[in-house]
Amino acid sequence: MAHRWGMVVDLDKCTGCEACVTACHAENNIPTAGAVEAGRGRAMHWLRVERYWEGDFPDVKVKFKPVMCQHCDNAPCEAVCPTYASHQTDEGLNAQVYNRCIGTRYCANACSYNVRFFNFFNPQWEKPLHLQLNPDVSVREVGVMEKCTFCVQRIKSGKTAAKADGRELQDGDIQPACVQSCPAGAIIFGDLNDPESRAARLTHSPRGTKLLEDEGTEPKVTYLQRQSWNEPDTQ
Amino acid sequence: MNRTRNNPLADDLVRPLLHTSVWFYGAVLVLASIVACGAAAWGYQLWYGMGVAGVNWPVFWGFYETNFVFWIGISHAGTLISAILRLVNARWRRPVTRCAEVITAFALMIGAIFPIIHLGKPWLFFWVAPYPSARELWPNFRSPLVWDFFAINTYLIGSLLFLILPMIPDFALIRDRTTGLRQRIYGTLALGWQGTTTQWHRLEAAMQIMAVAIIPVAVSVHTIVSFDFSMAHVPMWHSTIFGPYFVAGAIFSGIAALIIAMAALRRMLNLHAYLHPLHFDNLAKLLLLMSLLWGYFVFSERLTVWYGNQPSEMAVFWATQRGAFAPFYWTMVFCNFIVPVSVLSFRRLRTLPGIVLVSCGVLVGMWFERFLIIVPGLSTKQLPYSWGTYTPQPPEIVIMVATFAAMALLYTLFSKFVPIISIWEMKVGNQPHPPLPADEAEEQQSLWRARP
Amino acid sequence: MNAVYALYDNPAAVQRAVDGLRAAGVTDADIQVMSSEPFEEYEFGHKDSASWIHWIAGVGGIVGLASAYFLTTVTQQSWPLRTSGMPIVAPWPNLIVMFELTMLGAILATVLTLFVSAKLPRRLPPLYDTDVSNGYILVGVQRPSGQPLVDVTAALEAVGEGRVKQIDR
Amino acid sequence: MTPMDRRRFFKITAITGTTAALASCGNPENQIVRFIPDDELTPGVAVWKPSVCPLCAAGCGVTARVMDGDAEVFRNGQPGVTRMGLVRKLEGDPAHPISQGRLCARGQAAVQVTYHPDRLVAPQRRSGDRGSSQFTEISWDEALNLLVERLDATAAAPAQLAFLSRPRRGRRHELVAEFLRRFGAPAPVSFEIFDDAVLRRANELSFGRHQLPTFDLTRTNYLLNFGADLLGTWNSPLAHSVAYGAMRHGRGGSKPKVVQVEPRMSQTGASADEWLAVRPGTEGALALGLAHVVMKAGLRPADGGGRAGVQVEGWSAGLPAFTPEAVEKETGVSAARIERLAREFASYGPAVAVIGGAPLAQTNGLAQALAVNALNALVGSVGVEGGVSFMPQGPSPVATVRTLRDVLAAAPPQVLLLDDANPVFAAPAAWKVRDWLRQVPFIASFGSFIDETSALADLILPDHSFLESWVESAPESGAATAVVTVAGPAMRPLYDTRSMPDVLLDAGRRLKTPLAPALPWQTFEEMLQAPVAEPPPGAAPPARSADASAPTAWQAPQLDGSAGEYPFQFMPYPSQALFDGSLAHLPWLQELPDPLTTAMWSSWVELNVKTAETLGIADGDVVEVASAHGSLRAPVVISPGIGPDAAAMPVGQGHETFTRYASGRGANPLAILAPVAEPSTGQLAWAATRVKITKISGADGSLILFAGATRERPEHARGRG
Repeated sequence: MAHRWGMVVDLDKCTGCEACVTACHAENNIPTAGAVEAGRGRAMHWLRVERYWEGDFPDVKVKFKPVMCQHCDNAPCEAVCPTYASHQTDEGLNAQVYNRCIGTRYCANACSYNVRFFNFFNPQWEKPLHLQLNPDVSVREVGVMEKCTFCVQRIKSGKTAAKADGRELQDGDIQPACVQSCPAGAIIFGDLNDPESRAARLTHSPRGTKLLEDEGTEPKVTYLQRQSWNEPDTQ
Repeated sequence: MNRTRNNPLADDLVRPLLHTSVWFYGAVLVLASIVACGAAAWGYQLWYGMGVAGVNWPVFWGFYETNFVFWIGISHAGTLISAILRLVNARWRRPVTRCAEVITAFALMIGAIFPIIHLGKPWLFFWVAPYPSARELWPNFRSPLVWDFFAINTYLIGSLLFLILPMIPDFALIRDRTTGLRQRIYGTLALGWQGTTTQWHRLEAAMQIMAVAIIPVAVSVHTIVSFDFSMAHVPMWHSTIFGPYFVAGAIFSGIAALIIAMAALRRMLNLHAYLHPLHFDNLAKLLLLMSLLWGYFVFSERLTVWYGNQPSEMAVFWATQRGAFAPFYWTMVFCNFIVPVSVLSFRRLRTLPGIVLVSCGVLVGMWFERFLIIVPGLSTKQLPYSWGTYTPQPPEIVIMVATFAAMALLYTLFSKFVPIISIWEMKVGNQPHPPLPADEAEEQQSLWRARP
Repeated sequence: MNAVYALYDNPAAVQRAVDGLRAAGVTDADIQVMSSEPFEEYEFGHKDSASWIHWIAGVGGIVGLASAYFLTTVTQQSWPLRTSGMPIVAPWPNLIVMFELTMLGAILATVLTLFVSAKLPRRLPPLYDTDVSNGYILVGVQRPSGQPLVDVTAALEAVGEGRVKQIDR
Repeated sequence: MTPMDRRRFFKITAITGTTAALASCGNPENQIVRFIPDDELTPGVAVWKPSVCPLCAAGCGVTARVMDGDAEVFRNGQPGVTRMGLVRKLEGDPAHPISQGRLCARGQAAVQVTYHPDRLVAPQRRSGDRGSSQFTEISWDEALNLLVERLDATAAAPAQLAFLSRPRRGRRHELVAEFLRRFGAPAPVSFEIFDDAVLRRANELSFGRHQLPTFDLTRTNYLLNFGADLLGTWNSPLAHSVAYGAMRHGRGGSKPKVVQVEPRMSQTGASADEWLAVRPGTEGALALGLAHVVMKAGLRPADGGGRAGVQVEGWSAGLPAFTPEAVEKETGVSAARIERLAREFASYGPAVAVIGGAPLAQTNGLAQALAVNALNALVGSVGVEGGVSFMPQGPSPVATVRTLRDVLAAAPPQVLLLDDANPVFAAPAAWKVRDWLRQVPFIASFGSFIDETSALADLILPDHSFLESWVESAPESGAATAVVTVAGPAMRPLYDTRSMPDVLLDAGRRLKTPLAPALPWQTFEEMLQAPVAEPPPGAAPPARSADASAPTAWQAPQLDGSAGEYPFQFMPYPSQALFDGSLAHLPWLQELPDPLTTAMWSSWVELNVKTAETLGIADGDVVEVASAHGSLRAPVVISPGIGPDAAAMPVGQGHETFTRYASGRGANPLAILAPVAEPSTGQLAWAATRVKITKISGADGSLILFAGATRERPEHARGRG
């Protein structure tokens, strides 16, 4: 059976530390926009930790929510692309083919989650910062959209490694950079078609919700809601 | 006598082609330099990247798309109106049709440039076209942008033919009345037109079929432009009303543009004898109708959003109603509804300057309408964390101004080289009616009487 | 001597000339009327009005529709890529492309028929007079089949108005 | 041959000139030497090499992903290109007990230290005025000669040599201390703004351990945290976060609770189940209030209190002065809440109380820490599962150090060696560090970058980056077992740099009068490979008697500045991305959105919603923050997570000179701090300054938020207006 990659984010564990954000930058060669361009809304974070305040001082709460590409089954970004740069792979990934992209930015508008980013300029790494680039991931040129890939390069190499060892792919063999770096282990990645995988089991957790579920986009990222603390029964 | 009847008309209408004033050169020079600035601005953007424009995360579309919709809307001035008038055989249409169709052709060309300008990689725009390529990949027919490609091209081809075909007899007329190089050029353009009865019949039949075909195409073009927005899950974009709303808006702005163009031509080319106040009055009534229709659509759109009370949509609603975009919103309502309705409803106010002034306001208002459809929705999408703003940058503004100059330039050049009023259609309009047989005359009279 | 024509500045005279030519035995196909404007109100203006152009436009539309249908289905199936959970051949969006190409087919067929049947573009034939553009209406006969040119000239001169000219080439 | 006239001559020279210019602007490989590859690597295949993150004291073990690549290098005074193994990414080492395969945002960005475009590639000698940042590249021989010359000159008065660095443990610092000892110089000087000396001192008094505590968060059921940004920047944040994740699993159906007590919501506070705003500096009073309730309700275990409890006067009497009502007055926390929290804390054990960060940076910091320690002792949470414990320490004890504050009071030394410390930036301007340094005749820095302090140096001897050299760490907390990590270089050095320990060893050998006795190692590597003795297994801490100088009673905090003139308590805090400012040069961290404000590349002042309303300040407006010791300007972020009489500001920006990414960006809150200290340790009380706030102008664009122009506009989302 084909894989169907999905992710679960346990908001009870997420501390908002942003280790995942830097991990994503390091793994995927995401350019740094610089202060001026960041101020103009050109900073790129394929993965961001959204923060929402609730209540007023002093009874105030914060909710963190890491938002990356939700790899929707019914991804609104895909159909609107005139050149098929954005499409669904057989393994359920919402793929972005950089060299097919002509930069209409329509997909970014259609995306309800605003997780797509555009290369407004040719990305630059001031030498020798370019030496940190990950050779497994292409650098995107000016005028194309980019976004979270679920670290497709890691999925590929995970499958290749399993094949080379002559074994079945195990749950946990493949970890996108954010999953791997998350100190609290709040992000879980796995094959939703494998009922035994942690991700598949947690997807059906009663705490599980999808982001903007009513949009009908059928995301493959599940958020496990934070639980409030209740005084335990002490008998 | 025919000769004495029609030659002054032909003389009047051909004269601008033969005599050039200093003003013409001045205007062309000024307009061309503005257009050159626009081209330079685009070159600058091509060199450095889309980042020199103001678009950002999350407002990925801004002035370019606004202008795209605006110009495609303007294009509905011509061919659509002229086709409708042709089909209902409105007699007053004759001096109007060509100036209207020219607007369509040029506005479409200008409008169609914007989707290319706005691309991240404009040099690859042709990937939207279906052609067998080495990549073995065809365009995605599910994308509204591909629908745009087909719709705009169909409309452009149709409109150009609709404009050019009736020009052939006029070219023949100019060919016969000029000498030298002009004669050769217009002779070539006339394609050997003699004016035989067969040619006239074929031409009229073709124009009839094309008028029938071009109306649904025109409606579809702006509907599809509206689909660019309504297909996306952006708050206040994802709406079923957008198709007719956009078409109505397009015709609305189109008529306003036509009125302005006609008034300008009337003054510059001394066409007072051909473009009567009656023409303006009729168009003004149409404009009033469209203003009311536009108001109806805006009301329906706003009411359903307000009633639905979806948080993301309400964010856009309030941003336009009383937030950062409110000044533009209320300017739009003022220009598109309050002024046209209060001025055009009264015959005494429906003077030529009044009509032209209202039309200018409508153009401004309709430009804001497009801006207010595109930008606020994108700046306040579903997740409040990703809300943002948009400020246009110099290249976008320069390119926008340049397209207005380009329109004026193309119009000036066109009216310099082609009679802006169709001479042969005017002649037809001036034909004396031969006396009807007695029974037919009686029938006609009774038809008139039967009308309430 | 190949052709003969007359220039009239009055459509009523043209009608008489055409009637005269018919009476002289010239077939309708050989009579040529040229003007700088169409005359719908006179009988001669209705000459040659029958045409297949509407049908051809319809056929053009059907061809456009069919090519759009094949373009969309064949290309979508040739490299099937899934987008937005839509079927590979997505009927609703395809209808839009089909509609546009139907219309384009009809328009192009119409224009093509116009050019072919009106024999455009071509070099200006010898049977023409630039006075047509000055409002005169030309009635002429070129290489009449079966009728001597003299009879034709006589028929044209019988109208009483107008100038009769001959072309030798 | 035609005679060459003037005109012709110029033409020819012009042409040759052009040709020369063209030839030299082609491929750089044409002009610079291509070195022979010096690593055995399979192209495209990654090798993982262990290393240690040097960015904070947590000492996380990392693995570096090394792949081949072409690098422009600078070796032996010559630029060139070579194919070599390059570190592409840092990840947590799964085998390391502290990082456990994870790595925080800062640790992952550490790779940019090596590849920073402004890194010094060779030794530098100052060529301009002091502080002008004008340096000339020199060779290592020249540089070492200069250093040795100076050291020789000081040999007669060895006390005139000083070494300033961060307070880090491990063999590197052991080597420095040994060098100084054998040279005859006094102990190294240490400076770190966010050092936890107060807590170490408190722990020494309470538990006999001069050390930071380790918390068994994985097994704790109730975490009561007084101001420590456990998950963000304090102590061993990565280890805490890993444990926090495990804790949040919920064991046996019950979900552990996290309560955070702090005046400004930190990232940890944001993750807590309950967040309590408390008046700054009264956290200890709250702890004592909780203890009062616990004791009064008889929830105290039989042996509760003990040694730590005795530190607080009136302990045995049940702390009669700390009734919930009295504490409510002091702290602003309601009496009912105090009662509830105390019951929860005592009932749902294992429970642990933590103190760290701002509560310690008060004049009463030690008293606050002692109170919290006592609370832990009271409920029996010391040295038990789910409680507080102390990591067994390796054989290398903390070298005796002098604090910068003490040294500043004395006359400046003749020679100052500077390693990894930037007091010109990180100390309050009132300390006048810059003036003091200007009086030092010779300063040599081992830094890789020109920062505010090394801009004053006469000689810079750039160290390798941590990935290029032998590294080790011996953290004092973060795991239940002792952890000593040693790792070899993950890649060869890119530039003409030398490891600081090796330079010291080399300089020691070159001295006219050799060190007596000489250091026993040729290189740092040799030192590290020398056998390390096993730490004593589970050694009980030496029971020391209570120090007579310790405070035995609760004290109210002393703030600098009158409440009338300076109405706001100023709370600088280590920024999530830039820490204490030493990471401001890393572009990834500059562009990392702050978790609570989403700000990037900026400084900002956090103000309470109501306060901002009263002062007529909107988000992004620029204000002047003035203390009695200076003022700064920064944009405002309005936050519901801060008390109305406080103003908070992240530390990190405001560098004058610190590479292209940090220079001239934002404002430095440390500069305006009052020079008040916690009396028993001399540690700067960085949370004890009062300020006033004046609006200067509207938004000037200096506040860059990732969340776009997001002001969450609740009125828009909530209803029909």
